[in-house]
Amino acid sequence: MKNKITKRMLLFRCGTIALLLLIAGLMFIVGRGHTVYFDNKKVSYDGKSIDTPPYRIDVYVNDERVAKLSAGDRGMCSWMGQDFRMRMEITKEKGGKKQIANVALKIPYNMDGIVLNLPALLAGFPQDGYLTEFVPAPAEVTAEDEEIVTDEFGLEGLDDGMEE
Amino acid sequence: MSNENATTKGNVLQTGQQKKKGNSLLNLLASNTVPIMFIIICAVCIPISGFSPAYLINEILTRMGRNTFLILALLIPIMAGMGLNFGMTLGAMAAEIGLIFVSDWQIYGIPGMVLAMIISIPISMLLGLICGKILNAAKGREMVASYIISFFINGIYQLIVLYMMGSIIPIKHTTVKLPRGYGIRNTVSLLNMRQKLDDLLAINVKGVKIPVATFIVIGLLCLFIVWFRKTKLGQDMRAVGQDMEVARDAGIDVERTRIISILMSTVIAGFGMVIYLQNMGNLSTYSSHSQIGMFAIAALLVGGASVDKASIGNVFLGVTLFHLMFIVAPSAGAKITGDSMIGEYFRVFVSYAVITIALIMYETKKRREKSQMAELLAAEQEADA
Amino acid sequence: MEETKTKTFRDRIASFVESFGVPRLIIAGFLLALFIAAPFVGADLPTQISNTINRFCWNGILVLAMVPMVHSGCGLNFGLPLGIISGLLGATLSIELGFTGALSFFAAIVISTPFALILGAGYGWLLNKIKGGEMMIATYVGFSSVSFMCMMWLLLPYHSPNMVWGLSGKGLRTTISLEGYYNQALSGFLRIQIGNFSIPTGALLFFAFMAFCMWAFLHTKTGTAMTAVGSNPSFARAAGINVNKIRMLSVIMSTWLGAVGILVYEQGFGFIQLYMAPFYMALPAVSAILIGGASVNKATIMNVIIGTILFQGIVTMTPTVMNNVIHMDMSEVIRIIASQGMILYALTRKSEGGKS
Amino acid sequence: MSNEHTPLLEIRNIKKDFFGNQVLTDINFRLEEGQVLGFCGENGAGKSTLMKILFGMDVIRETGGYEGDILLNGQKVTFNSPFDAIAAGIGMVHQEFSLIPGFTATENILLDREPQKKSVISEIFGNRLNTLDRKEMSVRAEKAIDRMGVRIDPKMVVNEMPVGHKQFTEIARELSKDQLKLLILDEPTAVLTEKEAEALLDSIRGMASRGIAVIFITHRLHEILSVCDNVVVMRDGFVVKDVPAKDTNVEEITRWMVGRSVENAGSDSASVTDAGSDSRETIMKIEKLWVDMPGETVRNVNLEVKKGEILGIGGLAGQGKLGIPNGVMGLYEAGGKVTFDGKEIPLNSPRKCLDASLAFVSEDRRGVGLLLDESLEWNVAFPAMQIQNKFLKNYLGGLIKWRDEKAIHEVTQKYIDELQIRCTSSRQSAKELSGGNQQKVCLAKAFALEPKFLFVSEPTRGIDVGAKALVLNALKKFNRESGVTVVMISSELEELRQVCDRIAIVSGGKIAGILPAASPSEEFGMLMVSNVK
Repeated sequence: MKNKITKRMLLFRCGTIALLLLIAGLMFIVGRGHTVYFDNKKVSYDGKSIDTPPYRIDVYVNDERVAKLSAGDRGMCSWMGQDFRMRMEITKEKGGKKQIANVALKIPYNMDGIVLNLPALLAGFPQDGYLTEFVPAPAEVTAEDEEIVTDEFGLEGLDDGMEE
Repeated sequence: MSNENATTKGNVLQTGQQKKKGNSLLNLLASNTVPIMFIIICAVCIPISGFSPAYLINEILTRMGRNTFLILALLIPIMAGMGLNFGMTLGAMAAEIGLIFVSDWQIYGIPGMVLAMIISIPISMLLGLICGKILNAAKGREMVASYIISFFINGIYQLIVLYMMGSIIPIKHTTVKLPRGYGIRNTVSLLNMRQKLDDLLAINVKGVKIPVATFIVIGLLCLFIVWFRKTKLGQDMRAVGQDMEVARDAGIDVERTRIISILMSTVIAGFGMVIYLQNMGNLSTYSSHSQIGMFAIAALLVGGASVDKASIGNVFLGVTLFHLMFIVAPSAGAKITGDSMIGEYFRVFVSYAVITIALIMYETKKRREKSQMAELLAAEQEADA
Repeated sequence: MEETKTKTFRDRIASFVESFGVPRLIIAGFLLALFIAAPFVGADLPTQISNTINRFCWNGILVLAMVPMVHSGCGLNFGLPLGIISGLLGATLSIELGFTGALSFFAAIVISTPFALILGAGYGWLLNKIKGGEMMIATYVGFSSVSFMCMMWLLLPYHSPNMVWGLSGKGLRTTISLEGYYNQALSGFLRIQIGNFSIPTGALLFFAFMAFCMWAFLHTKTGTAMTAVGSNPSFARAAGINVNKIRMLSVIMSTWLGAVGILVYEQGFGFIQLYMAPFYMALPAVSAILIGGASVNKATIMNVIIGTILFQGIVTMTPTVMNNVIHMDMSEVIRIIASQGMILYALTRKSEGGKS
Repeated sequence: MSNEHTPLLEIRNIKKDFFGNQVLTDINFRLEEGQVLGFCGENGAGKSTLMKILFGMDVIRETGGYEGDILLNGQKVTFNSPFDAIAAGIGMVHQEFSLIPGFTATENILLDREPQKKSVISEIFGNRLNTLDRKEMSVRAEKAIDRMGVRIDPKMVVNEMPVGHKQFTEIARELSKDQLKLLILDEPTAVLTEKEAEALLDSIRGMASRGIAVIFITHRLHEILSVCDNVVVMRDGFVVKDVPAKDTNVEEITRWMVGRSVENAGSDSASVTDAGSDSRETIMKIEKLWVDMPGETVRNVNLEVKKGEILGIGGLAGQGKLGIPNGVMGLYEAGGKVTFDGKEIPLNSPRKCLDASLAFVSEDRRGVGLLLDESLEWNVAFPAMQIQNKFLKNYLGGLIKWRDEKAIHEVTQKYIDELQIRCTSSRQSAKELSGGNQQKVCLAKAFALEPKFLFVSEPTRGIDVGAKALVLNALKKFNRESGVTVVMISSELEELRQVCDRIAIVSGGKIAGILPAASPSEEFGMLMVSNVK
């Protein structure tokens, strides 16, 4: 009698589960992380090309400088969510004046790594022109299999042999 | 005749109680042996180790944020009379499974933590249910049983994580997966989650970082536990913990209540593990959980808790003293003996010794209570004569 | 009572399963399947069998060490590391004192004996103080003593160059080779070799001797008293037995057998493993005896033999056979699940007779 | 009594047997609202069984139910569990405390019936997450305590309470149930001081005046007379008397309780007794013995046992008769002085007693008496082997004492034949035997020791009639033929009178008196209740 599940309670329970699922779903979207790579490199797209990238670009994300890119450099940062915002300070040539550009763009949900070609972005290329998916170099996967250590002492690297 | 006898018995009982009160200071000392021992150890080691107070405070705050939630998970089974829940490891494993997924799905930061916690809930509940059922079958041997359960489920965890993930359960990223195509790597980086909760609302006071958000979360759990004690279920658990038979006669479903207590503990431990690992910043897939139970239990006992009694105060005192010892022991050990490993081993030894002593004290106390009646009778006989 | 005679076949099977225990049957069946499958997947059966026998000899005495404490009602000896530590002290001191060859093995046994007696007596005294909570406390006594010895291995003034760290010249190494000492001291004695099939006769004989001693002990007056104490301590007390003394004796025996057991293990394995190595050594021994059919308060020599063969059989067979069948080395995981599951199963059985 | 209106409770023709052992026969009585019914009878008279039936306890159902009807307000009721009985308005205070030690009186009074407040969380996870309404709890507890009429502190924690307050807490718990119509009190005054008992009687009168019917079970007969309307006396499973309390007195009730006329008792032992046992030499002298045996506490017992006699120790349950042999034999903590055969025997050491050729057959057959998992051979031979080195073969000059399986087998077989133990073989394990045969094994175990002095505690408890006679005869024979002094402890006075020469009655943990077996039953009865507390 005491623990009988009433209809009302069932409703509340379903509600809670739904709420949890909703939060989970929300976290999927809000928390989706991307690694954003910035290229300050030559680029050509659709016949147009930029051959001389700026001398230096400083990239600020959340008011924090995440990359200092000379021509030909690549930098990176992590970003959570799909609305990517950054500020760039561009120095066209050595000793030149700094230009500031604020950029906001949508990152496709299913891309883990995104390469942004900054010169192309600044030049106003269409999205395909400056945004490509980052594919990790296959060479990274070497045949060496790491040995699984299932028997470690755990906290702060004291090891003990578990069973024999 | 009977009148006389009865009243003398009453008197004896009273004098017995008075005697108890006289020894109260001694009792207080005796029942707090472990914390006092630890205060002494720390007092000796701190000056030798040569750490600055700011450094120590910083470290302790970090570790407090990291571990407290996990330790709090132990309180509920103690309340229900099931002893120290060595099976809290199960919750930790559930959390790790959640984190592996989150890490593979590339969900970052606090949303990642929340998601990992939500994933861990059903797994923790299932494991807690299994654990509770087994412990009900092993009444009177709960602690050994829960200890072995943690090993047993660890085997199943390995089966899932090492063989089924990547082959049956889809795992995409090579940063998580072993090069051979299935199984999870030894370490899974949680860099994108690292200290995200700790840094949220963090305050810096003279170089000491206070992880405010973490403490708020811990505070909420404390409030929950305080509130929980006032609920019907909490009351039932206390009743079951003190006398199963009486509780059963009064109509409380003892078995169910015990299962629920383990289940809650497992879920809380799962959350605690997520908090713990976000602070560490990486997950040792096959070992992070293995000693969690032991360290949490040792810390709780250092705080003056016993197998059948523990409070939130014990948790905070315990986590402070235990981790203070943990920080200073290696360096103090190295300074004294010239070997850095000595201190490392020393703190491991102390953790185990504390649990051993606490268990021994609990068992001897149980036996001492039994023999008190005989003393009373002998006293009464003298009073009669 | 008459019903027993008219039991049907199915009843008999059911009661057999009941008395043998489902998990035990699964494990035995699994091992049988491994043996049957072995030739088909290209595993060399003679090698496998000799491996199993070898490992049986290494571990047999450690499992035998469980028997006295189970008999006296102290439960499964999760505190076996204490005995192992005595053995390790004996082993290292024997080398330190300059014994070599097979002699060092017997020297090690002799030296470890006083340690085992003293530690066992202390441990027994403690277990008598905390009747009813033996197993949990035994576990932690084992852990504490292992971690305490970790410090001691570093601090004790050992000098033998074969054992200490080469650089600092002090502190024992984590593994010490027994080459030149008692490596294969027993196993090599009268070894029979037929192709890939070998029998470590000496080690087998040694185990048989120890098992016989244990069997004989259980048939003496004191052994009988020990069994009675385990079966019903109140009965034993009423019959004038000093229950605490008998329990203490059983703990000392268990500890000493643990010491000898680790030495036998080392002579087969070829190395002394120090520091955290003894940590979980109790668990395989505990699960082996349980797999062999023992319960928390009943165990026979037969349980030891069957259990060790089953357990070690699985340990040796699974890696090769499983690897060949599904190309995954799941042996470790299977071993953990099987052995821990077995312990859990035993713990959840209601122990009959007197409760201690 | 008018038959016009239906009484609150009516019991009709209740019968109950435990495996063919008839314990209740044709019980009939009725109880009106606001009436107090006193129940008395010796132990084993069937009071407890009747109350268990009335309260729907599981034991009754597990042992095959009962016959007859229980009518509540004229309606036939069947209780499948105590909870049904509680729901129907019956409350019971048991002899053992059923309280949570760390809870306050209030918490215990309202255990599992706490008033609660709903919250959002309880909507999701169920009512068990309602918070407790502490205010309402104390109001209700206060009310229940008021109804009881005895002041106890509702905030006091149970394990700090004096024993009496625990009892009152239990009563208040029953009174806090709104539906309560009938309250059963099973020896509630046993643990109370005189003053507290007085208060309780007042409170019973108060309850009755508020319309609650009370069934009051006690051994203190004057209490029954002072508070009850009617007295029901039971003996051997029958209601022997049901009379208004004002029409009777303590002597009369005692006679009814013990029953049986004086003439037919002590038939064959009487002849032995009249030889005047006083003239024989004392073999055991017990002085100032106290024993801490839970539920059977012994206080300051002095007793002399004569050589070669059979001494009976009787008394009501819980009065300490079992404590005496258990204390002397060292099984429970004891103090005092015991001299046997001129030598003092140290207490708390079973071994010393056995060495002095004492033997003991425990009342706790399964717990202390037997190795249930082992063979009969082990059970019979074990003590003799350990104490007297019998059944052993010596090797290496006595260094190795080897179990002599053959000798063990022979001695076991001998006793199997002698005592007619029914078993498949001497290797059968003890737990497979029936109660009577187990008891015989226990005797064989003691006989194998060839003692000079034998304590036998409750030798016939829970065994059938045939085995009973056999066991008693075996004891008698052992006494007469081997000249062994026997002290037999039993709750059944009749049995003691059949076998014993003298009978000591224990009451309130002390020897209330020693009488020859042929003394009239009333005298025993008076002794039994003399010190009851």
